[in-house]
Amino acid sequence: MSDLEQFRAETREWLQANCPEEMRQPVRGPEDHCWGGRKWQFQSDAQRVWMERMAEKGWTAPQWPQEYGGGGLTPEQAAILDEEMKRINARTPVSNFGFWMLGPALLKFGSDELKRKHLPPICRGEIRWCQGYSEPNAGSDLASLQTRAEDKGDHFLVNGQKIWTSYADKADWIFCLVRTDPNATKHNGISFVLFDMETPGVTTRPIELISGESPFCETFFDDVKVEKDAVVGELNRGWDVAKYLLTHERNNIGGEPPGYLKGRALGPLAAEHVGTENGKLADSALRADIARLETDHMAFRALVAKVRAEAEAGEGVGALSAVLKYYGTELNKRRYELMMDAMGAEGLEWESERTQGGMFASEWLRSKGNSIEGGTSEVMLGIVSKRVLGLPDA
Amino acid sequence: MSDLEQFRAETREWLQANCPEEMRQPVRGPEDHCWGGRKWQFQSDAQRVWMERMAEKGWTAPQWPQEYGGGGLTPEQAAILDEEMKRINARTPVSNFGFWMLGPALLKFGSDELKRKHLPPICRGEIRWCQGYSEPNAGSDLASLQTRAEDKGDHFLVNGQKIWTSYADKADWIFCLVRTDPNATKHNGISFVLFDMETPGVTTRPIELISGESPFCETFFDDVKVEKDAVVGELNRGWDVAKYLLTHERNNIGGEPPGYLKGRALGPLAAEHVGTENGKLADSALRADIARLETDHMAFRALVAKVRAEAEAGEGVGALSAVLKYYGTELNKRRYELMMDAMGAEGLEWESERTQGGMFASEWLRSKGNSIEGGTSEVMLGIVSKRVLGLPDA
Amino acid sequence: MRLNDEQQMLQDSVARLMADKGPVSRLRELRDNRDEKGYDQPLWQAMVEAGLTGILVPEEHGGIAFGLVGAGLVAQEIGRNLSVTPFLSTAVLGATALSTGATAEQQSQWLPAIAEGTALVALAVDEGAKHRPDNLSTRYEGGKISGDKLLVLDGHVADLLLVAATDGSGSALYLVDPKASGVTIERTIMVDSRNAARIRFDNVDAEPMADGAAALQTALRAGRAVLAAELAGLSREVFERTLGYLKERKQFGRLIGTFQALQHRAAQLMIDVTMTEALALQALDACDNNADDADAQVFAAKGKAARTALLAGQEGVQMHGGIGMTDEFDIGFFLKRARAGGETLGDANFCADRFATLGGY
Amino acid sequence: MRLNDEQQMLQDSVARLMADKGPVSRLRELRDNRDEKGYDQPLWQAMVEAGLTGILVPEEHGGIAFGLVGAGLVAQEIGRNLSVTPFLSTAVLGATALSTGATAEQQSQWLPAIAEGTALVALAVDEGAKHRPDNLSTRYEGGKISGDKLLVLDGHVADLLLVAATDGSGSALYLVDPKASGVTIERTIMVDSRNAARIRFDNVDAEPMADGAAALQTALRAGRAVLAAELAGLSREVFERTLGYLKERKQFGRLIGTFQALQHRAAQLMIDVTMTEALALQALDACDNNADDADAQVFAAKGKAARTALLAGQEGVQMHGGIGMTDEFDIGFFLKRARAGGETLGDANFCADRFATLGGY
Repeated sequence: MSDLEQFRAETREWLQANCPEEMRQPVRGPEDHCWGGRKWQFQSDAQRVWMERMAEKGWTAPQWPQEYGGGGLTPEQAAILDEEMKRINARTPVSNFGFWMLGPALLKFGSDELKRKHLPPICRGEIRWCQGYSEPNAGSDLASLQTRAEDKGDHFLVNGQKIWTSYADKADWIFCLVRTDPNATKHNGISFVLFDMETPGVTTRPIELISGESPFCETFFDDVKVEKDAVVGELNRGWDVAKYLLTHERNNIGGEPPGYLKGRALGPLAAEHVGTENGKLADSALRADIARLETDHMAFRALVAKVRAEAEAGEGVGALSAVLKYYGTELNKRRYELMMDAMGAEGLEWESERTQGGMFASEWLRSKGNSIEGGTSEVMLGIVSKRVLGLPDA
Repeated sequence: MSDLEQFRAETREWLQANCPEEMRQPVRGPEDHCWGGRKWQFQSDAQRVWMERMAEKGWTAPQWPQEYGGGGLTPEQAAILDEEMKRINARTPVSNFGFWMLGPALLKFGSDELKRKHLPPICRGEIRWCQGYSEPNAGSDLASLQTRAEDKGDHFLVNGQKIWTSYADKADWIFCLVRTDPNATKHNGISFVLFDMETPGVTTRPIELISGESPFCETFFDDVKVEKDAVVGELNRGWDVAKYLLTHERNNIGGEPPGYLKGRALGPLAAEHVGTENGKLADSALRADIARLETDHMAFRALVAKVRAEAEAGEGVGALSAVLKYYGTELNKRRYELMMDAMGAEGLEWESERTQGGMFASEWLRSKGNSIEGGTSEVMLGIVSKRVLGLPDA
Repeated sequence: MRLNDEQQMLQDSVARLMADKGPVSRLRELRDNRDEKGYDQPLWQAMVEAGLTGILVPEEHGGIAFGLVGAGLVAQEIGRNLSVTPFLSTAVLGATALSTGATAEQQSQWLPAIAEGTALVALAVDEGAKHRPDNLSTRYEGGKISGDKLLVLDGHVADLLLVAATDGSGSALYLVDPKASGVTIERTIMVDSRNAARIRFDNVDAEPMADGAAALQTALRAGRAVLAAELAGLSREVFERTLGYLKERKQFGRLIGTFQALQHRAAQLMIDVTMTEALALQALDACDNNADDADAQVFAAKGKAARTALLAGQEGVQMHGGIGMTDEFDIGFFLKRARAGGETLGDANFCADRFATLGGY
Repeated sequence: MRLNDEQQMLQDSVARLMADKGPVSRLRELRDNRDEKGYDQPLWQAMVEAGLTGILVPEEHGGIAFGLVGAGLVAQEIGRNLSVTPFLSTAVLGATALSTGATAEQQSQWLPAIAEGTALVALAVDEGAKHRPDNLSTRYEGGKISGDKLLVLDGHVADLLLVAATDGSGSALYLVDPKASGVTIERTIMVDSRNAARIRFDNVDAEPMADGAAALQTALRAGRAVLAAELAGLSREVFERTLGYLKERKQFGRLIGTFQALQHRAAQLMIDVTMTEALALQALDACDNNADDADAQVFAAKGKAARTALLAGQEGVQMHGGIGMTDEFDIGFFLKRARAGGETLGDANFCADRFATLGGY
């Protein structure tokens, strides 16, 4: 038995023994997702136990070094863990921006001290992070951000306003882009800092979306004191960290729909609602639209697989991440439009038990944000035309 | 009986008596269209007789003043003439760029002398005109044209090269944009001049298109002497004339397909080729595409009708002509794509009698030029966004 | 077609009325207050006073009989402002159905009440996810109706229900008293914050019309044509708001309206909106004139309007960026209404299918 | 999927071969000279020498059995250069059909000849305007075939015809000698200057295969997958030529590639092209591995490739402006081939229909 085979056998056995039955049920809604953190209310003992057991193995962050609370797994081992979890439908034990974003940034840019301070609590699900990037006048043009951190000798004094801070009202700490040198050119003079959301002077206000959810906040900083050693990477070089994370974020988008459509094929779903004639969807235009969408999606998945294979071979993804971000989100929007076409009147009910409070329409509306957040489709196309195609500026 | 009713009755009677039977048959191909001019070979006596009889009435140019060889009809009378001709399927007696383009320009900008000299031969079908606008490096950016007309005291000396000169090899005279003041800014210093294509120094070379036809030429001017009184409008203000004509040209595009598809509905045509199931096209995706196209076309026709009604009420068309040019040509391209989808293998045969020498594919290919000639779709959208929407330049 | 002076005056006065009394902020209030009636009562009252509730009611029944072009002009302004009234259900669908197919007695009872604003009417046709008016399960037999309906616009506040049912030989409309025994009404609030009801009919007394089949077909056609006009108005408003934002929002040190890719998309949207308006009016006019191709025109107009409104809503949100995704900002209301209005009385695919069938393919 | 070293070497050598010996200028020559054979004989000979004619022929019959991924790599380069050879008809369709379903004797007779370049094979399937392989009129009965075929690629130069016919129980392939009595062949030149033939079979001797049904289905699938790769290569070439033009052509005092609207469209085209390449290779690989969803992947790949190639051709001509419309310039050849290749063995709608059926809707 090879090492990997043995790892698989042991993992399977461990999961079988340690994953509570309840944590093998499909996720029913956002509340079944465990975000962790100081304010987290576990939905059940099983949810708590599962998180703790996985954290103890380091498997909440399988590939992070063990010294920082991770599992220290190789990519091959991590893939096996993932497969074995999927095999029994095990839920993700805990996840938040600490895992997706801050961790990778700290591992690449952070000092050993910062890693030791922040990574273990993330792995244990104790601290939930949020991201402070956009500002009202710095959206697509993120580098024009104006939140200032003044050097007061032994600390920074932060003043300004962020917007689109995901779950800022529920997070414990924030990683945040601030301007530390107002005289430098736009992309310079920005630093990437970390601070506790309970620091005096931090206030948040949830933003209600058109989908009815409030996953984002406005966040205000009024004379917030931040330690000077809370800077990730070099002072005034925070844009490098931000760029790295944005690319990383875009890479994570594989075009698979979240929520209700996750794992559901659109064609058979449509058949339930619009009916069939001779085994084909009764709405033949919808049938053609779905087949075209699914064809495009299959092509997209082939591209994602190719890019991933190349990345694993060390060829790097680079600006292609903009391609994936652009096309994956546009596909997702098309998919939700067709879902709404298929569901007709039944998809439109908003305040009803039948639709679990308008779940279908809400997810459709929420999908519209996909091509805005994390870099708009227009910005992505600009990146592609400049950095991939090499087209010149005017 | 009102005057108009009487006019209709007389017109009907005259047409009945004077339109040869052969000229009431549908046009079978380009050769059935009478272009007129010194080099024209009439396809039949009937074609010649019909042109001459109509010219005598002034009805080759129904609304032009009688003193210049036109019919002097009011718009209402001209509409009646048009209806009565359509009623018996009477062909257009003669037509060329003299009627469509130069005539309107002369009537608006020309001196009485120029009108007297040039309009009557146009009306009689004696002189066929072509248009010298584009140059190899002045396509979309027409105003950057470089063909020069040097003032030599009693005449201009014209040197340069035009491209996309429609039927220059078959035309007798050309109306041409030339630079008369090389020191003026781009849009100034251009003049609109007229000269005979038999003037020494004029040579033409037909351009073969991807469709196999050669309706355009490259035209070269090598020390061509042009009379100084051959300028339409003011010297160095030729751009005004050109702009007027471009708008006029764009107005003439109603989105109706030419050639084989003229007057043919796409749906039933497709049914002949792809077959039907339960009365519906067997290719249901094609059926949806055709219905969407025809819906868009119906919307476009409604817009054209509205713009025309407003124009007749004196509200002017202005930049909306760019809307019509853009959408009409894009519709036409979509229509030919769907025709090719419908015809499948039968549409692809190129050198065969069955397809009259690849007529279907040839028309499909020719339609690709519609969104390039007379101002590209991109230029049209630019005009719309600047002049209709008032969006600012960068 | 061009509007005549009378129509132009109507459009101007309705535009003022809706902007004054029925702006988007009223929709927001009604939604946030979870208004029990679910429509804008003061606005509806003002429309009664302006004669608009009787716009399709014959003069002998107290209406102004302005024709569908007139109703379309009202709907355009409703679309621009997202005004919430029972105009479609009562003044268009109800009035058209009754004046087309009802008996003289039924007309005398209901048409003046519609014009005077003392009765609301709701049309119950759909039974499943999609609009399939020729394939109904609801049965009329021996004076009684049984079946399940949904998407009954304003069904929970209606004084009269017009129910589509089949007696075995074809679909027709029947009059049902919403308070009759056997009627169960569940109000459902839709994504656009409008009302629709699910209504169960369990062996309920129903009254046939003189020509209930014609009433159904004519009402559906009128409703589709008027909805096309509403969606055209909605699209125009979204386009104008978005164009305004392009001229005002700066990123990368310049107005975003200077970016050529957005300019071209804005131009394409304007063209679609302008064509949709023209087609909707033309289709309404074709109905008023009983043109041969009126059905084809209405299917084209409704289908095109559904697509244009959705495109406008999508582009509107995208071009507004993050702010467009917030509930605080109005643009999302237009997107929601675009989808709900597009679905109502047959979506774009339904219309394309009918249009193709009429075209013989 | 990623190419292995062997596949990468094949791609590199084929790319050089096609660019050297089979560039677009050769297509133009063949067309202008009205070449009798209608294909590039020197190039075909070079392909024979390189072993490419036997790329799908088993080693025991003298081939190199490189699999469909290998054939797809060849087709990509054919697409980039518009090289004119009987590769699809003979090396892909012919070799696949024979090695799948022919008797041992038939295989021994024909497969080495294909690999050695001494025999050309043509597949006769289509009978009408559209590809409908499950609905054939051509009959096989008592050892004889009768029927009319069209779009028989390289049919006028073939040494062996594989004819799809039905014996009443289903469609299968039969071997027919093109010189047999009762065969009438009319060469037709298509818009892409390739050959196709219309062939009439009037009670012609035909030889059944061991499994002619499997031969037909497997050959069609292989042909579609390889065509997808060809169209992907064509699209890549059009895209690159167009991108080059955007970086070179000036209007309004600037490179047209600086216009944002064109930049975004170029980016979108690149994305479609890149996805199409990835999908085509993945589908070919799925066939080689007999993956469960190989059929679905092939229909997706062929459909997507047909749409992408047409889009590339359209955008290529439009972005080149007037020059793109001239025959003197090469871009039009790609547009023509895009449509002909898209139609061959089932257009995008045909593929979408099959794809949907496989998806259960």
